[in-house]
Amino acid sequence: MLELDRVTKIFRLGIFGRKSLKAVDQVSFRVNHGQVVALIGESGSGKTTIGKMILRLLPATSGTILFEGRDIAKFHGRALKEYYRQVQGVFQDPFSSYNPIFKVDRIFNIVQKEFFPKVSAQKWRERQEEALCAVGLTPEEVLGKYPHQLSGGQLQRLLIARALLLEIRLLVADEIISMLDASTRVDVLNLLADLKNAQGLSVLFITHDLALAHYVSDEALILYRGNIVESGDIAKVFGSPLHPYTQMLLLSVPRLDQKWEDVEIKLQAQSAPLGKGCVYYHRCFVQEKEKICANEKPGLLEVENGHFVACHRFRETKKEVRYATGETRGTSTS
Amino acid sequence: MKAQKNRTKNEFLYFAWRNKKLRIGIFILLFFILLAIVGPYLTPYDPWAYVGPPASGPSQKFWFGTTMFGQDVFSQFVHGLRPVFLVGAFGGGLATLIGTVIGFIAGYRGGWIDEILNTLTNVVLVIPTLALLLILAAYLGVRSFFIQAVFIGCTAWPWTARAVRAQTMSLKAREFVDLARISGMRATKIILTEIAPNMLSYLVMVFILQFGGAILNAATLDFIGLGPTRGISLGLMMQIALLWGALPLGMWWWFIPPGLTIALLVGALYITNVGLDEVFNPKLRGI
Amino acid sequence: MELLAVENLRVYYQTLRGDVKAVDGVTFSMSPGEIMGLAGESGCGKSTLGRSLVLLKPPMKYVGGKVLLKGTPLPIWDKKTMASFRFSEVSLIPQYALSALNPTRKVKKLLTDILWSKGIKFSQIFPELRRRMELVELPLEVLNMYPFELSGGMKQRMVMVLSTLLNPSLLIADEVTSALDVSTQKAVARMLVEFRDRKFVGAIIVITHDISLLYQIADSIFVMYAGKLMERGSTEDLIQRPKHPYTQLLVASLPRIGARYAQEKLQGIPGCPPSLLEPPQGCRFRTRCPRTWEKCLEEPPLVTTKDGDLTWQVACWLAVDKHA
Amino acid sequence: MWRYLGRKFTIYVLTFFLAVTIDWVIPRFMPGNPVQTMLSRAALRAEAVEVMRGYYLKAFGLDVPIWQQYLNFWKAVFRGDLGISVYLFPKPVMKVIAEAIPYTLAILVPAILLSWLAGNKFGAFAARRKWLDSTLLPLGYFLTATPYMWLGILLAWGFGVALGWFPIAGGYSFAMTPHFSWKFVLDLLWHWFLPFASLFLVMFGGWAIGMRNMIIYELEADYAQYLESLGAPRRLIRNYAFHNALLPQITGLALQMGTIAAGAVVTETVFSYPGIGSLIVQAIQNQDYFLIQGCFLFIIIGVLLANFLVDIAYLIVDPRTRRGMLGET
Repeated sequence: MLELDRVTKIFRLGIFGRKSLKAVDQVSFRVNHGQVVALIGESGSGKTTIGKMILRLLPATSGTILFEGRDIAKFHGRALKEYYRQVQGVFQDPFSSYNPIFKVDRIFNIVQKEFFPKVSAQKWRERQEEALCAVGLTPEEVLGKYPHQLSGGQLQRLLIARALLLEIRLLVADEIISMLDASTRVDVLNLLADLKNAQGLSVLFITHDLALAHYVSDEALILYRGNIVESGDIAKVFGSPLHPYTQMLLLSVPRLDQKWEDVEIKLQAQSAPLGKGCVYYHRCFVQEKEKICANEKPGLLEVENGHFVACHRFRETKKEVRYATGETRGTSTS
Repeated sequence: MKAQKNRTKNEFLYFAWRNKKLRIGIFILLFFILLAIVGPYLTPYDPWAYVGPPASGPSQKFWFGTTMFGQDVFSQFVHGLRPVFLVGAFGGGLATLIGTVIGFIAGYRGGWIDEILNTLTNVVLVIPTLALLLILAAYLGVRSFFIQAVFIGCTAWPWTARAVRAQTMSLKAREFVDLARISGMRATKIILTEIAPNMLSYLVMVFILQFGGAILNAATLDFIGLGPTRGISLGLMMQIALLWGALPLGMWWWFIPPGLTIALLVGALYITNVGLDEVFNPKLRGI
Repeated sequence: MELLAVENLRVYYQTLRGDVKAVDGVTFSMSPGEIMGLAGESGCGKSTLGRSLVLLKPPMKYVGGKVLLKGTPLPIWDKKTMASFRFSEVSLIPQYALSALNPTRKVKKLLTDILWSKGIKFSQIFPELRRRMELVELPLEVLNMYPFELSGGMKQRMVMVLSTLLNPSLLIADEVTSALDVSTQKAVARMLVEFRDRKFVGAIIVITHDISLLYQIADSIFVMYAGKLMERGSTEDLIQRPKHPYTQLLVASLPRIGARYAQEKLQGIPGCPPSLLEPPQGCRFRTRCPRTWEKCLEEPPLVTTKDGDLTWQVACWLAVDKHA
Repeated sequence: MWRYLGRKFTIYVLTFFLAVTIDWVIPRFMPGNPVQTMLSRAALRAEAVEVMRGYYLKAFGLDVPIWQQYLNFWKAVFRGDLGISVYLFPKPVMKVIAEAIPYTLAILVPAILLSWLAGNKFGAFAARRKWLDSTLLPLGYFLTATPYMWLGILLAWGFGVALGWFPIAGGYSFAMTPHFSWKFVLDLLWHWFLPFASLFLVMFGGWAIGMRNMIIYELEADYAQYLESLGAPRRLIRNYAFHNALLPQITGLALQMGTIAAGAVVTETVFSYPGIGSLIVQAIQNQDYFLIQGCFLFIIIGVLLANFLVDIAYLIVDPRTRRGMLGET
């Protein structure tokens, strides 16, 4: 359904763009119908940038993003609106997603005005109630209130309800739970999973939280400094992580079932300049780092069915692929 | 829900009323506005007419005394008050408008548009406003208070543009703007319905400061002799007073009221601004 | 002897609409060398509790209660007298660690100034400082840099070293890891443990919303809800065998790696925390508690059980019944 | 650091370019024929008419294409040839201005520097001290709201006319001719004081208030909170806050330069002080366009130079700009 083909984003810094930052580097992946794909990365990994590019909030520097086979960069006017009717986003900070001086109803009113100006008020109210029910909210407890009167969880659900009103097919969920309390987090996640099951909604779930990603997703993409370093079926990525970065992440996550293992992790500044070699070269804890690691960037290799990794250690065995997910199953559109 | 709304509104009014600075500022402003409105009806004299003994001090008949030419200072004063508000409101308003529009566009659009507008703003910011006004006024001539206000408005906007640009940039980074964008809203609509309402209090304060600045600028121009060719204003009064020797003759009643009034007015505007800032910005309240 | 004893502490937050009862009668104690995790939802008062022990200033308001540090009363309500305790006896690693250093002073100058105000010469403490900077892998050049020249991680570590430089008896670490990536988070959390092990600090209160992090580093956990203590116990017990319904629900809502929606659907806690302007009578959790009964309208007593060194405190009527 | 300066410099060059262009364009947009207008002024002196006509025709160069006229104007600017004053015929404008500049600088520079220093000190002192804040700051607001000329008039009237302590007009006494002697220097100072004081006071109010508002923000900043939680004494915290609040005040100085120049113009007018300000007013009254053009150019150059100096000062004080913005976001 959604396909990113070698998408790159370079930010120009400074007045005349003398410095530049490659936030996303040749990222290719697919999100299939009814699939929850987790895009996992730490700050500065480019995960939010990818989400923004899919939502057309930022233009891609190069590469194409295809939705149902059509290049989204070419959408204008009505076509763009139609795209937004099918693809929506929910963002990290529920409080900043609402204009603080208006009531929360405003987000629904905008949707009506922009997309369904002909729907009668009565009909619209019914639809609105339906959407609220779907996200587990009762209209009386939320409508007519100001954002500061509601909890973060309620606000995020309202945003999901807003997306549902548009009958969307793909939701870009950018860190939607990171600012919620533990006690309400899981409910929002359950909601996403329920919607996927009931309505066949596809979700791009952008997060830095591995446990939460694992909980809802079907596929995982591990992003490091703008590059996908590992990807594939969630059980495989989490069950037998292959990339040193993924392994390090899994060892660093505080878990409730297991104390931290004594793998000493050196604090390495992420700001080491990107050379021509592997993006993870400077932090890699594999002892026998090879020359090739410093000089050549590894491509994505399919190590086992539906499990991809960008690491030179696997270079002999496997074939190189372009798309980080769904290569074996996805239907190629191009 | 209604109670809540009332509560927030009341909270604002409560703080507004409790704030001494705001109270004093608004009181002074209202006083002079009232005087500007009813003043001309309080005095029977034409401001330019020879009505009494020249150069006499305040008396029962001539509250503020008379000029060298036997004109009633009070009449001139109340008539001169109106243009002060006119030029202040119009010039300040125009400066606020230009600055806001440029700030919005530069801040929201970013990229090379921002680059150009920002450079333009900085250039106009560095050019001394008065020098520019002098050149404009000296060559083109100022025929009315309206033209004076336009001149002032067209030169005073840069700092507003800079401030609004910064605010717009920070608001643009907020997620509700992204949400409006993925709702298919147009940029102009987003600026007007999402960003501008959040800056309303700020824009009110900017306008107040521009108001005060325009009054001072106009007075300066008038004083140098670049004021409107017709009419009377407080700045003109001071110019005439100085020109005709009020100073060596010690005719204090001629030059004190206009200057004092400008100082009080502008001071009241500044104090109102600080008061509003304290009301809008809880950090400054200090419980 | 207990290192810290807090008795019935009340600290309110002054707002326009009245006092928010952010810390409303909290009692607990800590042993020397203990790392206590202070956990709870946002707005439960955990940060107010932590900060009030170091710097209590408006809009915070001291209402009542006692704080004893190593047996001596800590005059937290008195800003002036407290100044002499700060840094040397009680210290803070603030939430805003990344912006805590004065941007226009070199780190060394900043250190010199603060130390001087405590009557200590920079050269006097320099050997120890150097040792500690080595420990957290901060190069000495950092001292001659301005804060804006340091990376986020470096600033964080510098603040940690600075806050603990005078070996305070009590350290409050307020959400120190929440802005960090998982990999750095682990390193910083371990540094806290290391500092305790090396006796740089007497005891640490780690304020966080992340219970899994506490499971890794804390000796005991204090669960706070709506300005009140709900449960306090050793980390292992509290996570594995929570007694308070709130703790039970909270722990159950946390996904573990391996948990999948498809296999095991987790549940959050329905409802919202009550407003602390007018908190409900009795147990404050009763509005959301699945096991509430009429007794809960009364304030539940703090049930304390001693189990060796560790005490277990629960504020719930269910616990009272079991013991009765 | 060089980038910062480079950027600023670009703006100054652009500004100068724009200002010179305005200077050139506007007389050409003037209603009526500027040559005729000026000649009718100059016609007061019969012997000047012919000289002036020739000069004007050459200066405006109306016979060459418009771009040539523009280029010629630039050439003249760089040669320092700003034309001949009508009103002080036949003195070259350059010379007229050169004689006035020392007087303007003499009141402006000390007034700017001293008011900035004293105002900041005072504002910092008043901030968060309840009684001072509520009693003396209204005075600051009043001062900064006062039109420069009015305070000048007031001082002249009070100290000059009523008390008779200071002269109210001129740069030195009529009876004297400029020469170097203590008597003359004292006379200069005596005439200098009131214009200086009136500029000083108005600016002082502005800086005091600016500093007071800045420091209140600074005292709320994270680093101030952290210092406080480390038990640092109030003095140290205020010290840091003051230092950091000074930075925006330096930028403020650059932004205020235009207003200050305006203040100087009217203050000089009030006291008939023989600086650029009085000159420009006289030029306007006598419609001496070359002199107006010249004064305008000089004010612009002065303000640009002052801005440049302020930028250098900022570089010295703020390590963030000096050290090349490593942490630039």
